[in-house]
Amino acid sequence: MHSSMTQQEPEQYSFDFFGETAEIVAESRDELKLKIGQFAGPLDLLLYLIRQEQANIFDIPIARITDEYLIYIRLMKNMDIVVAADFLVMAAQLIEIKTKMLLPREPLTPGEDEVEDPRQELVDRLLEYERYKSAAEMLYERSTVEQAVFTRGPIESDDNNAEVSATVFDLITVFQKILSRQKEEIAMEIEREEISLADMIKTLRKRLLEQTELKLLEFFEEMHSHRELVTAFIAVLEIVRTEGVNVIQKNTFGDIILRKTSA
Amino acid sequence: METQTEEQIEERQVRSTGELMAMVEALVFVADEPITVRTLAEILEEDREAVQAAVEALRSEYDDRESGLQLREIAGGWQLATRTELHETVRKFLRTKPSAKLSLAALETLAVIAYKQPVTIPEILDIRGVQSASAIKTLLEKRLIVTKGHKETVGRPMQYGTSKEFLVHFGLKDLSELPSIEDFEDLVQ
Amino acid sequence: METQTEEQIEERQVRSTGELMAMVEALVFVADEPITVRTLAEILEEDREAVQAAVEALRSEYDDRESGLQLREIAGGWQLATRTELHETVRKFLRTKPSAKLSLAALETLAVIAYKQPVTIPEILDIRGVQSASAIKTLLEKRLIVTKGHKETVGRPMQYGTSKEFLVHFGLKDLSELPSIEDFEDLVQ
Repeated sequence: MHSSMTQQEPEQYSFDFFGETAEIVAESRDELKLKIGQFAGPLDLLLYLIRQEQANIFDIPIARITDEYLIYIRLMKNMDIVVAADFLVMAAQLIEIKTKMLLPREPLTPGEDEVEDPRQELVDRLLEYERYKSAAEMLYERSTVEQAVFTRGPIESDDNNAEVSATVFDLITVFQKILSRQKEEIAMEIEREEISLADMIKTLRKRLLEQTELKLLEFFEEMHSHRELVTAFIAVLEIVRTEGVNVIQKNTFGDIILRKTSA
Repeated sequence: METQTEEQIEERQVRSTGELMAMVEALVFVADEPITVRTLAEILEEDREAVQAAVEALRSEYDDRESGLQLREIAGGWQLATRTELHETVRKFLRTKPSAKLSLAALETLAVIAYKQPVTIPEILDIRGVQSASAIKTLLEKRLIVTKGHKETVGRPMQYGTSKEFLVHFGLKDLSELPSIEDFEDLVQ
Repeated sequence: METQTEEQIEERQVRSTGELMAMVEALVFVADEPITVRTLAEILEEDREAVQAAVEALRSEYDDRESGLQLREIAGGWQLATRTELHETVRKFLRTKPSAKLSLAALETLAVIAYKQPVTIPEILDIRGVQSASAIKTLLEKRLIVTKGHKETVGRPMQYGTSKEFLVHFGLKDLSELPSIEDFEDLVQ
């Protein structure tokens, strides 16, 4: 069956798929796009092509299937569909198998095991893949059945708050968001003018005039960065040392309060 | 009513009281608030009288078989609820139910502690950009984090790390099972 | 009933199967996810066997009276849910459409993970022949899969497995309920 292509040179492993015109005809570009887009991967596409050819999976007409596969990929490119690298990897493998098939086989010496068919590995992969494809269909059917079953509506005892029940994946995604937020803030920080100690003392003095009693923790919580926090802390020390301000703690673990002395 | 086609009438008449009761039961069950006979009648395309009869029959059925649930009329509608006598058992369950839920602030704080441990409160502030005091308290209460001694630096701040409960809660054998950022690099943009 | 003033043990012995069934029914109803026989036994301070028997009896009762609800075993626990046949009526009331389906790529990836777990991304690539990163991300977000620690091999890739949500979503008691992957052999040509 390989007689028609004995004259060919071994294929180069280059991916110049743009040279020929497309042979697959579709009603419209959109329809074609739809048809092509629906393949879950190169193995899915191969299975489709083999079925189209009504070929035996254990005896794949590799030259014909390879040609059709390449045409498909070229079409995908023409349709501006991003061709995943995996499709190109498979193209290279197909060409390699096709090339091996063209090489004359060494005659078998008696007792020697049969030389492995270059297609064998691909066939094994296709068979395995097809099993998982069937398993995926089974899951699809199960989920459809399951969608016909409903659980009870919320009742009083349910927590109807915005809390989340977390998984490890939530931990990592949340952490990543924090890190990128931090990066943005650092960038903003550079632009923002640093608050000087003098300004900080001025702010603190103004606050004490307004409130007479100021919870230290609340004041510190207003700070945007570690640096600001340090400046705020020094400002507090400074104002306590130089001005009529007392530091009060009403009980052992209570809030620390700044209060202007009435004197 | 006279304008209805024969088929419609026939289709409706096919439903037995039992079938109607089953439908009412399912609807009352999925509703998120007491459901009125009127609404039930509209959905089921049945007379209100027929629906009312089915509801009453269903209520008697729940009562007669001494079910743990009761169908009760409340705020003009019908609702399924646990039977009053069982409140102790129910309350006991709700109390012991492990609360796996965390607020976003607590989750963020936990993420920072998990990935940066041992870590101090000022360091967490640096990373999150907001105070985490109440989140830390929650996490300590839920025993998801523990103190890890003082950091030998100015002020000797307390350090925090994740607990054994943390591993159990997130189904991890040990901390090395915690995925790294690199693990999800290709997944999370 | 006269013995109720005595010790707790005696109080327990007083419970009839009917009473136990009522308690189980109330707890299954209140729980917001499938509740295990073990949890039920702990709350009720009863033998697991007794609780198991009560659960089975309750299930039969729901079936026998052709209730609109069913007591079903799912993800290792028990849950009350509407009967499949009533889905049209329920959906009409809830005004819901069948929820967004998983993409073909996500379903394939999920199938590989379900049968090969714990499995790494390169191993999934081997079988599917195509990158599965975005499918993995979707499945993680939908909580159908979870990370299962690193594989002790070059590069320590992350391993994935199915979650409890997976069992619930596909209506499975446990993973052993999945047909064996070899059974799909017949479908291949």
